[in-house]
Amino acid sequence: MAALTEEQSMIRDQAKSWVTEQSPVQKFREMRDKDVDGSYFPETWSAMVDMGWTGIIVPEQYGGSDLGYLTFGVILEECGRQLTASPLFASALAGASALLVAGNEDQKQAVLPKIVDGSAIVTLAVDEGPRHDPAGARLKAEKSGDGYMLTGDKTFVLEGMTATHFVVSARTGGEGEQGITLFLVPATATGVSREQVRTMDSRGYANVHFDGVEVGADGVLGPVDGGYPLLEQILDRARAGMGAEMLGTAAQAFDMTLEYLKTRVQFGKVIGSFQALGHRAAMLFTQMELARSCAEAALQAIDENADNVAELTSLSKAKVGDFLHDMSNQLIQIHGGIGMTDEYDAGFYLKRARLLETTFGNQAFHRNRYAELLNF
Amino acid sequence: MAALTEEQSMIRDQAKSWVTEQSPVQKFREMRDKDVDGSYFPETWSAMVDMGWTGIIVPEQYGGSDLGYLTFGVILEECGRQLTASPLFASALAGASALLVAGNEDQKQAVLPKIVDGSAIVTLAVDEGPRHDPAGARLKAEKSGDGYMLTGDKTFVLEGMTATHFVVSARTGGEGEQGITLFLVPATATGVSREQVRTMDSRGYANVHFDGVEVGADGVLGPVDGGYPLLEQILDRARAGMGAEMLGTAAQAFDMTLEYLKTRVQFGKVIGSFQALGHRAAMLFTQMELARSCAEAALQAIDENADNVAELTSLSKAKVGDFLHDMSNQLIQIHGGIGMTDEYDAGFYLKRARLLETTFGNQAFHRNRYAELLNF
Amino acid sequence: MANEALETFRAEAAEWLKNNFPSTLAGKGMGIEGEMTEDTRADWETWRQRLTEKGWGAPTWPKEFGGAGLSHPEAKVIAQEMGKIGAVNHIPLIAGMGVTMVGPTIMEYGTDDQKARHLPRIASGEIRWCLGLSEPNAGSDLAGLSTKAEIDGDTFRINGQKVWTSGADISQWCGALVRTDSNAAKRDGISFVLVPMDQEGIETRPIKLISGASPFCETFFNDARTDKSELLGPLNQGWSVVKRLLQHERQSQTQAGTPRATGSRKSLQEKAKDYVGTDAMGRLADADLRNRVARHLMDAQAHSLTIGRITAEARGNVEVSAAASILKNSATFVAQTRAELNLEIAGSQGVGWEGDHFSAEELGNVKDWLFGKAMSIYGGSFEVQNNIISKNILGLPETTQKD
Amino acid sequence: MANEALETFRAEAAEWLKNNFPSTLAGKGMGIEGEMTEDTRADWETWRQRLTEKGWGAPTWPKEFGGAGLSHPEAKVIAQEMGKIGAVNHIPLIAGMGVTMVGPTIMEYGTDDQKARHLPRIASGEIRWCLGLSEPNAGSDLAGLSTKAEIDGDTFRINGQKVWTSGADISQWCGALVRTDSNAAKRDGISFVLVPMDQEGIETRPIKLISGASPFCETFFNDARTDKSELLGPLNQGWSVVKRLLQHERQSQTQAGTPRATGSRKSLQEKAKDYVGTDAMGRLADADLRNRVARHLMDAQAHSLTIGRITAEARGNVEVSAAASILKNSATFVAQTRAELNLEIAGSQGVGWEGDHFSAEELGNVKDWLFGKAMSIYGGSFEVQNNIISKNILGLPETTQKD
Repeated sequence: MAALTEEQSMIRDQAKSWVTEQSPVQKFREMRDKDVDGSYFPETWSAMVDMGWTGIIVPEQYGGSDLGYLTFGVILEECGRQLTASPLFASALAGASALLVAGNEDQKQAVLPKIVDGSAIVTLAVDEGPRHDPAGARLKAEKSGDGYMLTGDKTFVLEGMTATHFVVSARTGGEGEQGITLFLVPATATGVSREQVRTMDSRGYANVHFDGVEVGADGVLGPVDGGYPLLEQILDRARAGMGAEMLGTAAQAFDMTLEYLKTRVQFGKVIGSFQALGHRAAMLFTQMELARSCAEAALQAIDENADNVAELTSLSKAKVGDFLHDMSNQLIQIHGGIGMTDEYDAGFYLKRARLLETTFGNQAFHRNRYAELLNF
Repeated sequence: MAALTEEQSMIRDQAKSWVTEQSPVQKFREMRDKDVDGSYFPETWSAMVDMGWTGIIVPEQYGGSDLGYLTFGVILEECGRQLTASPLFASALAGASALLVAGNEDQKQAVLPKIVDGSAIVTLAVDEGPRHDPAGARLKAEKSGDGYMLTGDKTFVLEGMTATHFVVSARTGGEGEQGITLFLVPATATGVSREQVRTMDSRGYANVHFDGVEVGADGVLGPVDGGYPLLEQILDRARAGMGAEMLGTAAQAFDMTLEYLKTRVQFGKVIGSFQALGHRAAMLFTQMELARSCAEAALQAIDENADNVAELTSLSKAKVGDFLHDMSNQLIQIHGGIGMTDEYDAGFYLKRARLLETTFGNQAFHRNRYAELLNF
Repeated sequence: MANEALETFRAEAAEWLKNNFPSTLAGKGMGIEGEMTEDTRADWETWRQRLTEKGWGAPTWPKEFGGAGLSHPEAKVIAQEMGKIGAVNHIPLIAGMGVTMVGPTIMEYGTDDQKARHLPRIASGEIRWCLGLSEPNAGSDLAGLSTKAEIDGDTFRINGQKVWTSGADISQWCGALVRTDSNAAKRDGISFVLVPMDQEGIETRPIKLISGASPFCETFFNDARTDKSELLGPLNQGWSVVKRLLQHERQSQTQAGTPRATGSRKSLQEKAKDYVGTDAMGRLADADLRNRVARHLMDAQAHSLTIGRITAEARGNVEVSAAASILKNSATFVAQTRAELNLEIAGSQGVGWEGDHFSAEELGNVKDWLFGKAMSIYGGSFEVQNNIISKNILGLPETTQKD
Repeated sequence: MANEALETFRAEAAEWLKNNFPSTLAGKGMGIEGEMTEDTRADWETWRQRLTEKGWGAPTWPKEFGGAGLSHPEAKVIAQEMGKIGAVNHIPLIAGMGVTMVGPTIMEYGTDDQKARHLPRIASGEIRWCLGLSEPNAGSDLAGLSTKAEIDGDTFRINGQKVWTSGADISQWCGALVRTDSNAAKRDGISFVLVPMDQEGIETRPIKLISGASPFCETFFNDARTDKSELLGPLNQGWSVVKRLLQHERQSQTQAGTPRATGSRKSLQEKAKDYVGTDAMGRLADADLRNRVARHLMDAQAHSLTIGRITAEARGNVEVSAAASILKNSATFVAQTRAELNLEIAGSQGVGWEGDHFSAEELGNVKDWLFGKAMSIYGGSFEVQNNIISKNILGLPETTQKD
């Protein structure tokens, strides 16, 4: 485990000041109150593209800066702090990862530059039921001419309303982990339809229906029937990235709480002087430091192509998830009544916390997976 | 759920004053330091017999007072408070329960009066491996003449060194829950041998070996091959009784801790005035009140022959076990250095706690069982 | 009362309910804010009148004050029989804080005149009451309040601001804690007054909560008035009155953790199996979740048993028992854990806000989860209850924090 | 140092170890009290001398003080290479508190004379040090000590009682915190003195612990003497010295939670499978236990990663980092949880005290579990660390409790 490099620290500082000044949580509130189409402001997205954030993990030959996942994590963490709404995570991290892991040269050349310039928004369409289950794909892909015809539904697709492409896991045969194939499907393809799913965190989730959608052979990502191991790699990159965003959201909740502990007066004293609350803050801080190590380790393992990426990713998603869960509850509890009001921001963090926990496997999913990876 | 009756309250008061005056924890220390044979003082046992404690759950026709399990729990709780060493639990509760549940009239008449007068010490010999597993009996009982021949080992038998009879679960056929038969085997039978198991709580555990032990037809308790449901009933009575003992041990640990919080001065203040410790005490007290309800409910359900005895017993063993676990750790933690010394009594409670947790299924065992009973 | 007499009473109650409960209301609740839908409004009113005639709106209250003078076991029988046919006694809901908190306190501290004027109209559900206790700068520190009441002729003149006044915008009366002596020590200059809400000097402003609902208000007193005869308890001794009132509040919250209070018909474990599925051994497929569901169900059962035990030990009178703080924290823990599990079990179906994609139960679970976060804050926060337990029950010395 | 240079160093270290480590000691530890068995005593002594010549007893100390003047990464390489061949650097063990705590503090606060006299004999393992800090009536409240040292000619005359002096009965020197000004404020009248143990005025009495071992003593000072030149740091400023010393202590305890420190060769999950068995899906048969083992392994890994991260961020210098309190509590939690799991996994084999019925590992686990309960008490208790984090790191206002 290395400390952040100077370049990464610089990027953190830049990200922090842009997010704080240009996209603070008030902006998120504005988006929610106005019920903005697509659930983010187009100008936020353009600004991110201009700052080069969409190319962080993309190699230079496709227009990116190839700075790696740990660097991307630094940016996602800052966005997570202010709940900045954009398809950055969905497309420039998860979508780009799909191309990097499973795409052939033609596919990379065709799509990655567009992810970088923001003209393409590529998102994962994996789950079909309420619980994360990457091996449970039932969406059918049948041979049709040179390509395939896709029929079925995907749910809980992040930024699904504004996506230009879906990375779809489909069943071409077998069951469970066998017989899954990945496809890259343009949102404009005939037979694709979608509807917004209104989640409590006001993020842009959608259900996507595939009604006999024809996909050419050039739309197959990776080997036919052998897509599952690639899907897991893609998901682990997405999960690790989400770990960084979750850490940011939780860290901001911690900072808000700490500030409140220092300023709120009750019984004639600043409440942070009550030992029970002081110790609680100390324990949350300890939990945060441990969570941070896990989040960074998972991202760094991806950058180093280490063989324990899966283990570290599940560690990150579970430990950061636990911290986010506890911290979001304590954010409300310690703020008391004011934290219960919609006027105050605490509720945003609480609601977002549960969405982030749920997406791509909650803590229970990853604890079970961790035990399986360790063979017990 | 009823409150204790006046009679039960009176018995509690009597038990409390006898235990506190005649068998306080110093007596346990003396027993340990002297390494007393059988791990209890004979005079303690005689006194209990004289007070009628050995007959509490035994019907009057067999010499008992038939006051029921909840009443017995009151006594066990007080004994648990001072770690009073005796075969009271093993014989007058667990052993007597075996006869009551599985014995025929002849067997009851032959053994129960002796349990009551203290001349017989009947104990359960169920487990064979390190983990509680009542369906896992492998000790073999083969047909031999009118009766059976027993071959195999039992481990972790409570008061096994002084027992006069063992209630043995043996395999007469089948596997798992099928094909188990219960036997009543005198400790003097040819082929029975035993050795002391020195546990950290200095209680009288033993391993018992059965080397071709002949048992007559009159030694079969309950139906051949159909002993498992009876065994579970017997165990539930033992577990529920143990819940009461555990509650007493934990309650005493709480009282010791509360007293220390009120008297120990640090930083110029009584440490109980530090809010973090005050709240910890409040939460332990809350846990204790909840645990007490579970312990009493399980005993009362047995008295009322309710149909949810198994569920309530697992609830009791798990919830009281959790409280005892946490409380025994906090007993040491809050006492600090003094609690770590052998000279102080805290270590006795910590060590006893883990033994009680382990015996007849630990918290994990009973949480798993509870879920199974609730069919999920 | 002997068991036999109770069973006779049960039969009579069942018979009366059969004849008087409007079947159109069977299985219908009133929602968090006590609203009723248009099509059943008339039936609810009929039902209210019949309950009132019978004195069953507040069955344990004396008959002269609109109750039925029943014992606690009898009241429990009525509730059980109502449960069997899906009936709800909605008077405690439409009376706001009247039946559960204000009424019992008036019963204890009120003058004969106050009892006669206020209690029957609470028991009948005609008058909704709110409580003006908390203030913006004095959350858990109730005694730090600054709303002032000055004597002005035959009236109190009240100025200040209250917050978290539940249903202030729809209540007719308010029980308010006010400062009547600014020079006395914090707790010695406080009085409890009953204030009519329908007057110019009072303005209410609903607070939108994170759950989207607005059951509470900010309430502004601007030269508001109430008659001197509406002083409850002695002048400047309101602190004792409110302490008692809060005991009633804690007591009313201890039931939250019991399964019946959750309102769902399907058990948690059945719902979990529906969403998550089972493994080869019939166990919940998510082993980690199964474990926590088991722990929760055990906690819930332990809580129920404890209510039962303490009730029995107190011979039916636990309302102001010392155990209320324990039960409040335990109830809160159980209810909040259940709310979290409801969300987790449903996965991506458990995080919805609106729309057809989610079932009414799924959306309701989210709102309940959010609203339920307040349980450990109001009525004496989790931390305040622990202070009370530590000091009042365990006798530990005062910390820097006062209750 | 570049990676390449470090790899060259690694090769040299491995080569030296191959030629100098007595193979008879491979895989042998020293036990909690640093004892050695008779048959290997001579080999341990040879090994000590060779380590001392190389300066590897305290490899990061300057050469003039008996160290090897190495960087932290180099020292880590040595430890790694030793680990590969089952070698242990036993000098920090036989030096008691010398290498880990007293030495670094003398390095910082000592006079040239003190450094020259004391440090080399610590680095060589010739002198064992103990620490006289705690007193019977001042557990976590270190500054409340009352052992007095009065200047008497060229010496300090010391009277009082210390407790929890680790290995006092087998140590040659003691670093003691004493009161040198009874009139000053609590923390302003304290000095730190180095005291030879071999004198009439000192009596030690081992304390038997709940684990049965006696690694600590009560130590009585009865007109004990030490030369005035043995004052470490300025007179009456011993509080700063000991604060620094305790930072070194916390740092030395942060490693406890890492898997390597537990000493067992088999992983926890493998041991669990041995005792508990697996179900049809290859999972640990006890689903509840499996869950907690997974959580524990994750906590342990998170702790290891955090040590790594903080070490990297501090560029190799974490000894006195602000993170020490976090790491101490985390290390303690991980180690104590593991000890509990070791017992639980082994069921009735996990609760033994003595006898053939239990394996040496099973009995050792019980003793480790019991002894490990002290981890959250000594070196600044769990609660004291939380006070430090809350006040010094988070900047929350002083509570009623001072650190």
